[in-house]
Amino acid sequence: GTKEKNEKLIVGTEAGFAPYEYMEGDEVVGVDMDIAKAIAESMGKELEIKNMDFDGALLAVQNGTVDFVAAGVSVNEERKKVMDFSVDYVDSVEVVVVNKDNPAVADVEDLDDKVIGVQQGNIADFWVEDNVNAKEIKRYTKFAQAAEDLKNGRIDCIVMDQFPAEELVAANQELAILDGILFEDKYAIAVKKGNKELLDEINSVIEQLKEDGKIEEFYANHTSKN
Amino acid sequence: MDKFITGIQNGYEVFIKGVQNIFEGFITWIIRIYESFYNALIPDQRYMAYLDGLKVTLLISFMAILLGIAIGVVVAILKVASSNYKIKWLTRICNIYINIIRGTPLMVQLLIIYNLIFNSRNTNELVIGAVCFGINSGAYVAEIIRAGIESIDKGQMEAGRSLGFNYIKTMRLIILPQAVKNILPALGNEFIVLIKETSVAGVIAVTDLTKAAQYVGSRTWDILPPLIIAALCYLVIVMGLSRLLSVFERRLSKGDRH
Amino acid sequence: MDKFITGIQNGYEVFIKGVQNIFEGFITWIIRIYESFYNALIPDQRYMAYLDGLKVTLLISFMAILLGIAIGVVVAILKVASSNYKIKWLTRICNIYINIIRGTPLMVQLLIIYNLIFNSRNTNELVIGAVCFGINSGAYVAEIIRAGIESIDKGQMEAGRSLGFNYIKTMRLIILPQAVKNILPALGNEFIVLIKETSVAGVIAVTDLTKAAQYVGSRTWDILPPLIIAALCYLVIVMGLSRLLSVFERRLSKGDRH
Amino acid sequence: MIVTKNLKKAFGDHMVLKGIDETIEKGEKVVVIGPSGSGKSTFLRCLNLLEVPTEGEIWFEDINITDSKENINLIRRKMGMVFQQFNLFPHLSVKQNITLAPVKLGIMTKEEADRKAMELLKRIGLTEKADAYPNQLSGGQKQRIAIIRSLAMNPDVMLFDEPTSALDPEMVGEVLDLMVQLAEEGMTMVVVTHEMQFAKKVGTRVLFMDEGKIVEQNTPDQFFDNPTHPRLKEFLSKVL
Amino acid sequence: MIVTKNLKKAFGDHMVLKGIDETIEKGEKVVVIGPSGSGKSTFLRCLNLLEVPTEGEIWFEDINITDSKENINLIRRKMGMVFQQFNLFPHLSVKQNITLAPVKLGIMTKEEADRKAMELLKRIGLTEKADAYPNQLSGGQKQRIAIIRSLAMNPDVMLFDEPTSALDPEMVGEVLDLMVQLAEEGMTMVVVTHEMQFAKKVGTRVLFMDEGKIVEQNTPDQFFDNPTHPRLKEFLSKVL
Ligand SMILES: Nc1ncnc2c1ncn2[C@@H]1O[C@H](COP(=O)(O)OP(=O)(O)OP(=O)(O)O)[C@@H](O)[C@H]1O
Ligand SMILES: Nc1ncnc2c1ncn2[C@@H]1O[C@H](COP(=O)(O)OP(=O)(O)OP(=O)(O)O)[C@@H](O)[C@H]1O
Ligand SMILES: [Mg+2]
Ligand SMILES: [Mg+2]
Repeated sequence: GTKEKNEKLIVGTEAGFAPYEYMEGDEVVGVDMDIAKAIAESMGKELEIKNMDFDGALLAVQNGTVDFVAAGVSVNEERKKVMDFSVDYVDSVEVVVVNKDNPAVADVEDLDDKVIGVQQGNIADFWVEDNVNAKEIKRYTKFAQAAEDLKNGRIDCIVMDQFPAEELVAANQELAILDGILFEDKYAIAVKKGNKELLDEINSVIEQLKEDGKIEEFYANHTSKN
Repeated sequence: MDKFITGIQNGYEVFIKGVQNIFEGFITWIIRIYESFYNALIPDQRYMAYLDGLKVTLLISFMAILLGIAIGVVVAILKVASSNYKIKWLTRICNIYINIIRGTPLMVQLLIIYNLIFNSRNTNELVIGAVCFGINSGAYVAEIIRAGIESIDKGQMEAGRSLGFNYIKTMRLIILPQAVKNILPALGNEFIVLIKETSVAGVIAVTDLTKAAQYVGSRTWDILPPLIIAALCYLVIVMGLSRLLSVFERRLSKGDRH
Repeated sequence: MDKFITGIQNGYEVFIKGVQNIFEGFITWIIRIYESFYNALIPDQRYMAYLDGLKVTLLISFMAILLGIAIGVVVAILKVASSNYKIKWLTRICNIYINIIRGTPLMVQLLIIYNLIFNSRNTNELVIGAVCFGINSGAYVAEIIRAGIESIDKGQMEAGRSLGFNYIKTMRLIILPQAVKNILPALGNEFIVLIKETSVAGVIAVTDLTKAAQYVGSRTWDILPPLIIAALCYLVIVMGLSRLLSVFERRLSKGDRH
Repeated sequence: MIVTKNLKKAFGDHMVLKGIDETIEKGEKVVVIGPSGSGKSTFLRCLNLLEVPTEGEIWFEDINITDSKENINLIRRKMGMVFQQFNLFPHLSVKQNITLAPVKLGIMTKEEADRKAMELLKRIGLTEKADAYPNQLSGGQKQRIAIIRSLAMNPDVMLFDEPTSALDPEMVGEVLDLMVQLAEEGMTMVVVTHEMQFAKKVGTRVLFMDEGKIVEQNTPDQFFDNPTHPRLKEFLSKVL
Repeated sequence: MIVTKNLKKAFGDHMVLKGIDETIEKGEKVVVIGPSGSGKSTFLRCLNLLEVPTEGEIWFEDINITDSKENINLIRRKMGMVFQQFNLFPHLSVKQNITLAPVKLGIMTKEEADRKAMELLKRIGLTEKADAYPNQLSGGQKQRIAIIRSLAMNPDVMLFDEPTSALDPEMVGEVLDLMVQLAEEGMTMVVVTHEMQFAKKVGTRVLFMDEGKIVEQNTPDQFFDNPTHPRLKEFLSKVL
């Protein structure tokens, strides 16, 4: 793109995914946002954050409404067809959150025939759909609503990333994370297909951040708070 | 002269090429659109998602209007009676319910009611939706009924009373049978409104038509075609029902003439 | 006798304990509620989230009603004029717009308009919301204006024409000045409706009051208090505006009497 | 038969009846005239408590009907009322309009009421309209049906509030004719009307109301030929 | 002055005027009577094209006004119309009601129109109401204002559609008085009315309409004393 001569760099995200992205007052903050800020800084542009539904953000990057998405986006083949991904900046681990006193799921292998909560369009949504014989998959736009439903027994479990899950159980004594890992994947930043210029920029920033150990620092900043 | 002819020939060729390009562009565009819609409908039996969503939308709307009518009738009767017999606190309670429902967004009500009431895994999502929307609709139905009663000329009440009927009998024998002719079409309309409003049911994890379309979009990475398909479904249903309703209304008012 | 007294004493103690328990339970409950609301409002300056959301809600509603009025006036004029001068295709276009908007859910319209129109990255979220809701509101405003004009007794048009005014002058000098008195309050009402409807703006990356409340809930993992706070904000604004509107309406109709 | 004592009625601050003392004897045909807004309708509607008086008493057949212990619904059965706008029940056929009250109030069986209705319809020559609905009738027909609907309850007194004002001129006659018949049969009647001919012909007494008071009353002859109150003189000069 | 040739008007399938050939000369005062629904209003409203005839021609001052090339707005200025429901403009004061058309149609300056309005108001004794608004007026006052509103345009003919039917009986007189004055000044008038006294007093010709046709017409004396058509006889027997 030669036409891109914008002062602003726009990142799309879904601010219900602490510690990666969450609201503090009227501001969206989090690990992903720190990375996004570093990218904008190195490009000498002003960062603008658009807080939207997760699946909406992935669509927005495809039609150019946002420049890139930093929202704990997992890399998978299906997505690669329609958008380009940066190098991954974190290995994520998907876990199962259940009601502590009254776990409807005993083991991570035991998801068949359960009512499973996921975030719509999230990697867990796809994974559960493809790998589990669920009784029902409940697709939420916000994890908070899913957590509320889990507490109230309307669903049996939530499949989600480990870090947000830890935040979740820290805030809700009624909930617990099951031992064991459901599956692993990697988070990367998504850009519009073919936007090589931006992708290179992002890759170099991420590599630099990794090298400097900044990403761990970001984590520490956002997880120690609760 | 030759030059002139070549000029014309060239011009002609350029023209034809232009037409061809436009035509080809148009064809490609049509094919792309076709593919988009094909993808949004056929693979993985996606059309089933719309059909299921539509079923949920219609069922929720239908059960919600029934619940709304139940609540609305009770509230309207309480309100009319309590204002007639001057029971202030009862009038006030009815008004509080109506004002809260009409003073806050449906979406917010939905989230509050949902999180306040439902605590069991086994509650059917249809029931959840129906209860949330029914509580909302009740306030509107109550106002519809009140308006229907008030639309009856007050000479009717006076004629009834002057013949020696008491208030309740006049209501039952004279006012309500006439009011029903205004109320029924308005209820039909409320049903249509509900069909449209249930499109926000997605926030409480109910997979209605809108949510189904969004889901298909998040699968095909092409959000517009499923949304347009959903919009068409709504349009057909809403306009079809509206037409039915106006036929029904004409019947009713013809009934006056027998 | 002693036994009896002990019995009474025991009973008394049990009673006091029960009262204490209930009282303590009540206190704990109050404290928990207080904490919930405190958490939903104070830490991290969360109240700012509501205020900003409210600002967005009000601004979008306001800009949308302005755009809606612009569209509505044009559509209403085109419709009235084209039906008067028998330009069928123009009437039909106006009707298609109105029917599509009124026949499909706002939420679906919102998603379609957003994805269809806004492909540029630099549009402000307020503009996006205003345009989406404005396009929706235009159809309703057009109907409000049409109804306002039709509510004027047709004797007024006849009186104007019989004095020698042409159609347009009669409209301008006689019908519209009277219609405005019906239209203005209805527009005020449409504004109130818009405030409530913008609560679904969250789906298109606009952080309005409802969305702000949802994200506070995402942070505190306690969904209800922020929603109730948001509901109260809406309630206060909607009921306040309604009251203002009815005062304004009374003024207008008093104006008739001078 | 009807006695009002210091009857007053106010709508909010607006005093519409300013103290009316009047006695109407059995068999009288009292005609009430007066300018628009003078309170004629309000006076009539107070008589059967369609408007509740602000002050004063109304006695009907030696019962104080303004006494809240009295069941007004029972008393109203004895007082027929005819309205300017007819107020037929549009959802019921003519016959049902007539029989509704007698049957539902348990005064007659369905058969008795039907027989009575057909009798009354025959009397006004509208038997063939028994199964018609009100909006298939002309104004004059509607008003005559409204009158016999009241008659079906065998009332002791009939109250008429401008029964011919909403009618086309051609239809006025047929309604007045029916009212004259009723008068001749001895029905006690209180009639608010602008039909001076009717007042002269059947009235036993004419009352002139102005600004909430009855300012003059007399036999029709005296009333129309020797009006004394200036307001009445002015009124008659305009209307006759 | 006005000539109708085979004038027909249908609303959908319903034939309301079934061919009317009539000539109204300058200075005539034509009174139209007839039962409700006979088409009187429709006939009157066709004369200034408020209803567009289905068939036939209307000539006004030697212009075929049914010819679509003619500018009906110019022609209507010469034809005043008075409605049963007055149709004053409620958002304008009395004076503004009267001056609106002359000023906005560029016939008079604001000052001329104001002077003319005050003159006309003086004539009907309502100068003090110049700045009042219509809903501060009684029915009779409204209708008289409506009449002078038309007069302010200096029309050649005045059309009246039951101008006193919506009035309280007390107010009928003042409106009829004004109409009589107009007649005496030589205004050409077409009046639909139920006021037989007025027809007798000022009419130069009375038309009787029934079912969309003019079935009888005559001078008032002949018309009322020697009616020939049976429908007219029946009508008069009921109304007089
Ligand atoms: N329900 C009401 N509320 C307030 N004011 C009323 C009500 N009914 C009547 N009035 C007022 O009381 C006054 C007398 O009204 P009423 O109808 O008795 O007059 P009327 O003599 O019957 O006049 P008309 O000949 O026009 O029928 C009027 O000024 C009227 O506006
Ligand atoms: N705009 C209209 N559309 C359809 N039918 C109409 C319309 N105007 C009048 N009519 C019908 O035409 C017939 C004649 O109406 P018109 O008003 O001319 O009668 P009229 O003689 O003036 O009666 P009235 O004395 O009641 O005013 C009636 O049957 C009426 O229903
Ligand atoms: Mg009255
Ligand atoms: Mg007429």
